[in-house]
Amino acid sequence: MDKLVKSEDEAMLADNARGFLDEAAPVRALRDLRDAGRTHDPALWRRICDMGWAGVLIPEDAGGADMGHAAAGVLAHEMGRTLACTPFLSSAVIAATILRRIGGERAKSAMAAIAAGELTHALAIDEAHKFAPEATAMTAERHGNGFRLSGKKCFVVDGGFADRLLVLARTGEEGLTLFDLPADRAGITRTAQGMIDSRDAARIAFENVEATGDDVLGQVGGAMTALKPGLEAGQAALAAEMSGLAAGAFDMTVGYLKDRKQFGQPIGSFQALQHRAAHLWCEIEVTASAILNAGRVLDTDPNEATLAVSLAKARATSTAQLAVMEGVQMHGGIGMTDEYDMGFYMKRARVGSEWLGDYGYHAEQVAALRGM
Amino acid sequence: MDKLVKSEDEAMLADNARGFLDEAAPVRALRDLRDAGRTHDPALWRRICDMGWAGVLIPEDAGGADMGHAAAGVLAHEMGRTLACTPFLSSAVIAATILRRIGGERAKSAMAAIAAGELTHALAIDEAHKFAPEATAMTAERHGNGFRLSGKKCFVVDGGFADRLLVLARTGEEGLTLFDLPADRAGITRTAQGMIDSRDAARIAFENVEATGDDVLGQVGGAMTALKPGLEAGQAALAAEMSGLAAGAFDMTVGYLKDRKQFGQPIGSFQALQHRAAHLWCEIEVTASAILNAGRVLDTDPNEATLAVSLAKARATSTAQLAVMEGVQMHGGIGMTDEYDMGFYMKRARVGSEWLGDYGYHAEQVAALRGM
Amino acid sequence: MQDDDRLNRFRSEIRAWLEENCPAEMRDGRITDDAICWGGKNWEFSSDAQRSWLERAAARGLTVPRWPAEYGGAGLSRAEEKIFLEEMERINARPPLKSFGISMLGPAMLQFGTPEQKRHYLPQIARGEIRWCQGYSEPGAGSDLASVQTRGEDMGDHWLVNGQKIWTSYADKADWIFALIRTDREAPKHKGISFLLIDMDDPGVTTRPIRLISGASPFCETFFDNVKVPKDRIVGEANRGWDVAKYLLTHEREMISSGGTGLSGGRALGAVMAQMAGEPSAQDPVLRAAAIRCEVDALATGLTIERYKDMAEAGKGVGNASAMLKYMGTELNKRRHELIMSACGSAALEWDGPVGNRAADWLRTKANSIEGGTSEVMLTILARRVLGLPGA
Amino acid sequence: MQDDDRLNRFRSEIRAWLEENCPAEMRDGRITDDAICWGGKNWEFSSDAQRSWLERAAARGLTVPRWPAEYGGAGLSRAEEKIFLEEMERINARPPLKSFGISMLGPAMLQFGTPEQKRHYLPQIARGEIRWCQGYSEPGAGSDLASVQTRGEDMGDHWLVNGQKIWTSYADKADWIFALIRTDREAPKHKGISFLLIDMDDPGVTTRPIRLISGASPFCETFFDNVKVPKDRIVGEANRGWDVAKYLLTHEREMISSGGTGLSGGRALGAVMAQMAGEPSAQDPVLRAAAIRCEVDALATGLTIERYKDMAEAGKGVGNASAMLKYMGTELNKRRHELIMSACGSAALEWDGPVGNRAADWLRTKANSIEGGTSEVMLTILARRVLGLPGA
Repeated sequence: MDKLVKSEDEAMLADNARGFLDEAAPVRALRDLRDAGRTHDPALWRRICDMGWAGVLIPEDAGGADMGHAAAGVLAHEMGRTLACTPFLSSAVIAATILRRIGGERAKSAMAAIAAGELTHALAIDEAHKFAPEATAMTAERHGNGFRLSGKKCFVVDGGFADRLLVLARTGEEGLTLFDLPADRAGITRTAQGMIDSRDAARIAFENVEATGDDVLGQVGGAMTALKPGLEAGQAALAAEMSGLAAGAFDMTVGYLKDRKQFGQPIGSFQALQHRAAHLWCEIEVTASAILNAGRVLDTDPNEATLAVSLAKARATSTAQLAVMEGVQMHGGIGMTDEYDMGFYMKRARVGSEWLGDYGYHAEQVAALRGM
Repeated sequence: MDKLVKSEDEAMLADNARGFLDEAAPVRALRDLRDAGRTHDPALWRRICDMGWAGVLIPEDAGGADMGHAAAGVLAHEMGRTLACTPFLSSAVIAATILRRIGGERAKSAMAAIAAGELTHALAIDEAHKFAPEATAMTAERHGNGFRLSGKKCFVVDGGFADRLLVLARTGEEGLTLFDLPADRAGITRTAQGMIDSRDAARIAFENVEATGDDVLGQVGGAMTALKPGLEAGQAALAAEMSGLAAGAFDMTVGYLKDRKQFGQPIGSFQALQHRAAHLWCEIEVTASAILNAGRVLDTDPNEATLAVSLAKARATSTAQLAVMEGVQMHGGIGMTDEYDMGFYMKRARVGSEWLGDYGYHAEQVAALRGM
Repeated sequence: MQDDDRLNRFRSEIRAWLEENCPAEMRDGRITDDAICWGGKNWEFSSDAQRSWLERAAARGLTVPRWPAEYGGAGLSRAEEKIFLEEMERINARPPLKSFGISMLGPAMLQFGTPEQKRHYLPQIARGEIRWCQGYSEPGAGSDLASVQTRGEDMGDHWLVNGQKIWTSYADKADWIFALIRTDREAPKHKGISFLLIDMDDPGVTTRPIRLISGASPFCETFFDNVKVPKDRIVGEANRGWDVAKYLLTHEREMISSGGTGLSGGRALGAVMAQMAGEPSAQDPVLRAAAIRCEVDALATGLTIERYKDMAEAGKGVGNASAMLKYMGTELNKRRHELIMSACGSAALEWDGPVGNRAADWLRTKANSIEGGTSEVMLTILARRVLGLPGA
Repeated sequence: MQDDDRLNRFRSEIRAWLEENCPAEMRDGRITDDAICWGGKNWEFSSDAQRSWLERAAARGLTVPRWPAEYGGAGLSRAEEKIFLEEMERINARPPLKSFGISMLGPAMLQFGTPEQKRHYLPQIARGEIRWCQGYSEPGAGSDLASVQTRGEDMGDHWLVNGQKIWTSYADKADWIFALIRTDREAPKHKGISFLLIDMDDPGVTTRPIRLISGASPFCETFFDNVKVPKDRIVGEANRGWDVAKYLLTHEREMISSGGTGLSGGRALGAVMAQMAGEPSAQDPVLRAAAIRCEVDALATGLTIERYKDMAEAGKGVGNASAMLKYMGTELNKRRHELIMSACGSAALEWDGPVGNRAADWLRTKANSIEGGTSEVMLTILARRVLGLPGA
């Protein structure tokens, strides 16, 4: 396995990404989007696709850059730092990983469309308030040569605008099956959810939606073969995003501690705050190791990545939550105002904590794999 | 229920106890006892009995002072403050409460002997590494008119020197039965355990120990009727002891913070230590409420005291642990030396945490009673 | 014994009274700001039930149970009040009225006000006729509350007030404001402040809501531009307003802390856990363990609030130790709402989603440990004044 | 690819070598101070196996795998060392030798020593012939390491050393001590200190063990009474010893932190939980949840130590950030041992009880966050030097 240090390529990628995002997608961009009542900025996504980020996990023969999961984590981290609002995780990470695992010509052309920014995908998996794929109740009954899908999904991230939906459903005795459907297929109704992080999510109802065998990704009853790697890629990238979010909130907080004066001195000179800031920095550093490790393991040993990925997501969740809680508290009143950016970090941290499995879910995965 | 404020009587009792213990049983006394290779100081216990403390829960007609559980908690708290090494909990709280619940003339004379300091009792209940009375495996088989007891107990606090043993055993289908036996009955072998808190505990083997019906406390198979109140009284008093221990360790720490200079100033002027000390004080104050409440509930509504008692023991455990950990850390190197008293607090806190149910045990009791 | 009899009788009476007077709609246990009546000239009752519940309670003195009857209270003892609150909780009754007049100005006025002021202002508060807000903080001052810059120039029969306050809770909905104003600019920081009462309708008073991260705007900025304040609109002596403010801060701390604790709050977490997860123990042991720890701490903190109230009634001054209640209560409340959010999962990630506006409640708690003195200020108060640790 | 081939070949070689040379008795994974050989003139081997394991490893350079061969090492690269350690862990091998010479003096001497010093001292360390201890702390100085009072008067060809050190680990068992001595009393605090090497057998050196709360006495007080130290027994330049000390502190932090983490340490907790509680999940969910959190943090901290080693090898200076490893590693280790104690219950409350001396191990961890710079000092270093926060 490669070392737990960013390679030169990765460092350069991070620098470039940071430069671009500071200009094109600072927190203000998310604020403007929200104030305009929108949850997606196609122009931003277009620019990102033009830089090739959407193809980070897509083979070169499908028009991708094939840089791997560690590199995807580098990009996600930088996007987390500025809370860039894009379908990167849904499309370029989760859908791309699933399609790549499926393989074949159709998947290849779908990946090419993702890399080129022609199509966006969303993963419709949750049905209740917690991530629990194995508890999927939505049905895909065999009907003639095809299937009829009925059920409800919620918290479909980027599902409000995605062109295609990857839908997990239960096929009788055969088990869980993954479908790849156009979002406008008859019987599909999408309802936007007013999310606290101002990003896109939808509640989606499926009422006797017709699907053919061609709409099935992989084998009937064999959803997990491709879904599991897709989920793990998404979890690792989300963890990377949250580590970037933590770093962004932390930088803002340390800046405030240096600037803000109270009782005649910068508040950052108060030892109690210094120690808390230093502790937070330590937590962020430790989480960074878990993030980089998850990327490395996904790139070298993807079938044995669960421990590394769950470790990364668990650590990223607790660290991001600590970073935003300390961030708001150390900012005092101003941190509570909508005018200031810290609240955006706090709200995104909360959504990121839940998406694709929360702390408890991933901690239990770690425990199980460590025999505890 | 009485108010959550010490009554005048209780306040006076506390003052008197503090004065006595500072003189007769400071930490140095425990140290001297340990250095002399002993675990019990009969002379100290004699003086305590002469003051009437051993009768705090014993009716006046049996020679007790009948002051109630809140008062017992006041005494235990003060004993915890100086780590006074006495069989107060085993004899004057647990055994006395059990005997009182049993009632009758024999119990009355046994209580009189406790109050007068003529007999000490120990509760032999644990068999494995965790408190779990319901899992008792030791057997008391019916044999002729009586019973034969076989099995092993461990962590019998004060069991190395107690005159009598209250022993929990399983009687066939009838369930758990409580026996009151002289410690020197044939077939009983006691082995001293070298406890980290320098107090007394024994591993006790029972090999075909003969017991008669007269040795049974209460009904065969009905141990819990009297044992449960006894355990709860003991848990509440132990919690009070641990709250006193926390207060003692805290006072020592705050004293050190004021005296000790480093980098040219008293270390207590450093804000990070100030905030940690203040936080610890808050935890101690909050725990004090739970302790007093447990005493009040035991005095007014003893059959519904489980929640209050488990709350007190859980809080006292976490608070005492925090107090000794902060105490050692804030003292730096000197806190690690045997020469300094802080280590005695730390070791007693660990033993107190385990005895009669640890944090997890009591937290689960709280959870169950709160429907969680 | 006689005492117990009297209290038992009181319990029966109050239970019967509640049975008769508390409308069924008011028995849903909701205690959030939007469910409870705050009163004031512009209050719009959410229902007839809310109105009659206020009117009946006020007529019986039970909006301010411990205040003397002559000022609109019921003159209850602490023990009686406890029974009243227990009986309220038993039927899950909403409080009939909540206001800063009740929790803050009233106590200050009872302590520092003139007889005329008490007779004039307190009954208006008790009946929910006048809604008050608090003007302490100023921009840039943060935790340093005594650095008041808003000035009141002595013009003989009135002060001419100019300046700006921030974090004035619900100033946009309030009728009057009580505010700290610097009336002597030469005196030391804590010595030149007065505690003035200002009608929000007076010329020169304007207010602007501050949007918070929760989307709500409970706080405002409030501006004073040549506002004339007559000389009798002062609580306590001129330039001694800091005494009143300190007294009030203690009350505020207790109020904020108890908002976050108590048995009912504790039940909230357990109930949410059960509701959201079916068999909670089976679903997420790590979350459940955290919830149990929170419950243990919540119960003990609730008992501590009780204990401090009992101590206060027993004449044992609580003083700076109230900073403990504020600190522990608000930090606990933050923990609890983090756990509630976790228990609710994605259902709580929407504004006004399927489980109500949990997210707004959660975000609101983040302010608890900032407003009324940050947790850091509380810890410093405790370290210096209670523990006697030396200054740097 | 070629690299990989080379490393794979190395792995095969080292595996075969271990198979042949590591005695079966040394494959029990014990890493406590009493199980491992510390070497020195007075070392008494606990078994023939311990002796031959040391001799074989030293002959192959594997007591100090990364040191150059000319100084007794095996000259391994970081990647090779990693493989060596993995293979050691695979067979649960005890380290053949542990000493402050290896972990502290060696690195300092490799960096600051003269060629003569390296040739003289390093092979003795590598072979376990000379056992070193460290003389930094002094009574009353606490975290303020640079306030060295022990003085060395310049007598021309030697320094005359007088004073006292404290917390000198295993000084009573050591042959030599490396110590910070004030050789210029006029210079500013950090500028007048030298890093001297002193033979414990020299006249005037005495030592006295300090009994700890765990009952053990790993630390001593060490006294210098007119001890003559020849001028060539110095590492680095005279009065520049603080540079050496700072360099070493970084190493010490890393060593102390890694003692507390790593995958094997993590397994220890899980194994204890399983061993003690049968079905741990069924028994105490609150404890299990805390253990899981600890495991998550331990794994991530272990990876961080790996990452920092990789960074160091990649030439990216770690510098003050090593304070993070020290802080996080030692605090984690305290947490882990609290949990191990809880998992073992009353079985761990005896000295040398049925589960071994868990209590002594637990109490030992309390010193980790004090020795080598307290957690508080680490946090201040990070706040000031890494985060750039201002001084008070």
